[in-house]
Parts: sequence; C-alpha cells; structure tokens
Amino acid sequence: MSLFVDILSWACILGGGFFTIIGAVGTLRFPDFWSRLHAVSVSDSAGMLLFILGMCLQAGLTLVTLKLVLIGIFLFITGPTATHAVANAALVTGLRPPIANDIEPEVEGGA
Amino acid sequence: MIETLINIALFAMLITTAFAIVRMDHLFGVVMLSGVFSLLSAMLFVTLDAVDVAFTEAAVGAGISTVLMLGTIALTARREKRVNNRTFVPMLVCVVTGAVLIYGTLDMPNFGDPNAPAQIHVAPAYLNDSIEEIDVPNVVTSILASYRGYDTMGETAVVFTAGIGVMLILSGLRHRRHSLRQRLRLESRRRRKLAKRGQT
Amino acid sequence: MSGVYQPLTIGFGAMSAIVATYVIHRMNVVDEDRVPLALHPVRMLQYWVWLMVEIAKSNIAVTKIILARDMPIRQNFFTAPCTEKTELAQVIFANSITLTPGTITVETEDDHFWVHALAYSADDPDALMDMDARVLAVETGGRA
Amino acid sequence: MFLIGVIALFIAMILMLYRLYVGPTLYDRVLATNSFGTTTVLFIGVIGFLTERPDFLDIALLYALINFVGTIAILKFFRYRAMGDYPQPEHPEDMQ
Repeated sequence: MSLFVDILSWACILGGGFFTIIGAVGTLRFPDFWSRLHAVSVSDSAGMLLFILGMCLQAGLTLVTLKLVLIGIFLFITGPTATHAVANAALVTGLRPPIANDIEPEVEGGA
Repeated sequence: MIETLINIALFAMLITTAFAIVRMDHLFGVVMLSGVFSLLSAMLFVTLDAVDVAFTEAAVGAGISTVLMLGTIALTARREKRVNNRTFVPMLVCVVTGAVLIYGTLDMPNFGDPNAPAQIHVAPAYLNDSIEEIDVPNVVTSILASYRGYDTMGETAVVFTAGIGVMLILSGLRHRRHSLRQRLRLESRRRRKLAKRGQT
Repeated sequence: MSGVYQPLTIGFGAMSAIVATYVIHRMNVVDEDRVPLALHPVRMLQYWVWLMVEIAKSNIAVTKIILARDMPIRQNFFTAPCTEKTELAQVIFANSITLTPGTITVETEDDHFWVHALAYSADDPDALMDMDARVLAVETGGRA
Repeated sequence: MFLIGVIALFIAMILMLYRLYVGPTLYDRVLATNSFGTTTVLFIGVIGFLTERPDFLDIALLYALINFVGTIAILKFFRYRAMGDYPQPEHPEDMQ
C-alpha cells in the first residue's frame, strides 16, 4: 500500500516537473505575448497542482498536508486572477491580440 | 553534496540576475528583475536554513520594495539616464573595496564551523535556556523580542519615523500634482468655451 | 499551524489579529461589499471534479501545441455570453475559463466576457456555453 | 525523486529568467515574474521534503500571498497610469 502511494506521488511529481518545464518552454517558443499567456497557465495549473498533490501524498495526513492544501487552494484562486489581470492590463494599455488570418474578427483593429 | 549543488545553482542564477539588473536600462524591467532577485535570495536562505531571514525577505524584498520602487518610477522617469562619465575611478574603488572585503573574510571561520566564536559564547546559552526563560518556541523570536528587546524597539522606531517622513513628502507631491491637473482641466474647459463662442 | 498550541502564543496571535482588525476598522478602508455565498455545495463538488478533468484535457492539448514543431496556433479574440447573476458565480466562471489553458478571460462586462483563445476552433463558444450552464447550475438564487 | 522535481524547477526557472531578460514587452516580464513566484513557492516546498523537514511550508504560504499582492500592485500601476489619469508616457515605445 505504501509502495503504491509512493509510486503515485512520484508520478505526480514527475508529471508536475514535466508540465512546469513545458510551460517554461512554451514561454520561450511562442511568438507573441498573447500566446505566452497560455503557456504560463500550463505550468501554473497542471504543474502546480501535480506538485502539490505529489507532496501531499508523501506527507500523509499531517499538519503539513493541511498547509499544502491551503497553498494549493490559494494558488488555484490567485493564479488565474493574476493571469487575467496581466491580460486585462495589456488590453487596456493598447496591446491588441493578434487574430488568425482565416477568422472574421469580432473587434475593430484586432489584426 | 546535493545541497551544495543546489546552492551553487542558486548562486549562479543570482549572479546572472544581478548582471542583468546592471545591464538593463529599462527601469520596469529592473524592478521585475529585482523582485526575482529577492525570490532567488529567499530560496537561498531556505536552503541555508536561515528560515527567519527568508521570511523577512519575502515580506520586504518581494512584496513591499517592489511596490515602493514602482511608486518611485511613477513619480520619476521610466528610463535610465545615460551617463557618459569616465568609469575608471569608480571601477578602481569598487575593485579595491571588494579585494579588501575578500581579504577580511580570509580570517573568518569556515561556514558551519563548530568552534567559531559565534557558536561558542552566547548561542549555546540562548539555545539551552530560552525555552525556560522566555517560554517562546522560536529561539530567534525570543532573542529579538526579549533578550534584545530594546534594540528591536529602537529599530522599529527608526523605520516607523522614516515611513512617516516618506508619507509626508509623497502626500505633498501628490497634492501639488493634483492641483496641476485641475488647472489643466480648467484651462481646457475655458478654451472649449472660447471656441464655442467663436463659432456662434 | 506550527503544532505549538501554548496559551501564551495563541493569545499573542489573537491579540495582534484583533488589534489589526480594529486599526483597519478605524481607517474605514473596508468596502461595504458583502459577498453572499450562494452556492450549492454538492453541485460545487461535482463542478470541481468536472473542472479538473477539463483542465487535464486542455493541458494536454496545449502541451501538444508547444511540443509540435510548427506550433499550430490559431488565435482568436471573441465574446462569450455570461448568464450568471451573482458576482461570485461570474468570478468562478471567468476564473474557470482562465484556469483551463488555451483560453483566457481578458475583459469582463455585465453579460459577456472577452475571451482570448490560443487554438480557436468553431466549437469553442459552445464549450464555453456548456461551462456557463454548469456554473449556473452551481449558483443558487442570489440577487436577481 | 524530489531531486528530479528540484531539477525540473531549476530548468523552468532558467528559461523564465531568459524570458524575463529578453522581454520584449513589459507584460512578458510581469508574466515571467509571476510565474517565477509560483515556481519559488513550489521550490520551497520541494526543498522542505528533500531535506526531510517539511515544516518550512509556512514560508511557501507567505510567498504565495506576497507574490499575488505584488503582481496585482504592478498591474494596477500599469493600468491606472495608462488610463489617461496621468500624462502620456514620453516614450511610447516603452509600452511595447
């Protein structure tokens, strides 16, 4: 049983590391700011959740798990809020999102 | 072994960030980078077991100082002013001071040396007796708040005074700026009125 | 949280919390904005499970895009209708959109959101309307 | 096993540092800083487990809070500076 939990938590941490790196690679490879937002949200959601889950499984039912769950919930709420705030500030200050050529834009001057 | 490698990696990133801060002339970028610098140094403090320092670094370095620096940029310029002075003398001063400081560290005991003076005299007394004397679980807290209580109080008073001074100066500035904006608004309103009168 | 529950330590903590609350109350910086917790607990749990599955799916999709050699990006910026009544449910919907990688809520207005999508496909608005309906199921009553 | 987590976080940090330094827009930098903060929180947690003393998670908790406050402060600053409340920036290319 303990071995099973260990393997599960290892898988979680490996997956978390994988998604974190993927997100960082995405921030490097994507061509413009608006697509980079999406890459960051990969490492912020999947990477963070898997890491926290893996550590929770390692800690068992202790005070540590409670702290981890609190951190997880907090990041789960603030992560998208911060991303939204960045996107909103960029839009308000006039950084227009690019739109693919084959799509009819809904907004003026969006291209 | 592993911890040494982690420390080396963190130090390498810290130095890279420091160079990036020096090289960049875009001040917003500098603020962002210095936030990252403080995050990195906090990680370093955690790996070096200085958890309390990391706590302070979190509150001051990553939180407040970023906000303060942004406020400063809002009141001043966004770009660094290019200065074309000769850089030889400052460079010399920096190199000499650095060399003297490194020379000074040669006499210091090694990191974590159990026979270092700091470990022999007061530290054991604090560690052994603070639970009985003060009854606070964290030794650092008991040192700061009780053994050196007056010292801490003085520091807090100094910081508090500085904060009040800064607030007074900044509120005065904002007031003046506000009145300038109001003056501009009045000016434009008057012009619009004049233009309207000219049309009719 | 530290596992130390001495009356002295707890007392200090409670005292500083009370003092801070009092000072903030004196400063009048608390806005009079009370958020009613008008959510259905069981459906909320169901929604969370569903959201986790969605997050996993869209994560894998974005990962594929990042790892693909030519990065098949097809960005779009479109509106998504939002039928929630309470602010809390609207926030949950907007955050859910942002949490699933590939879509980000950029601007919120009263009855619709501006959403930016990384790889837009024609059935994206329908998926968002489905999510909207699910959040609506979680919401119970509230201000009309 | 936690070591692999630490290494993964390190790689992610280095990539983000690069993005932070290169820019090109301000918002890229803010984004990278915010993401770096999340990575820091995870790193402190993983380091706690690696050294088998996970009691240090309080700091991670504090960091999660502080990082959010910092990001929101930065963005509020950007937004209200550009809403016409202040004079227009002297260098329009700064917003790029």
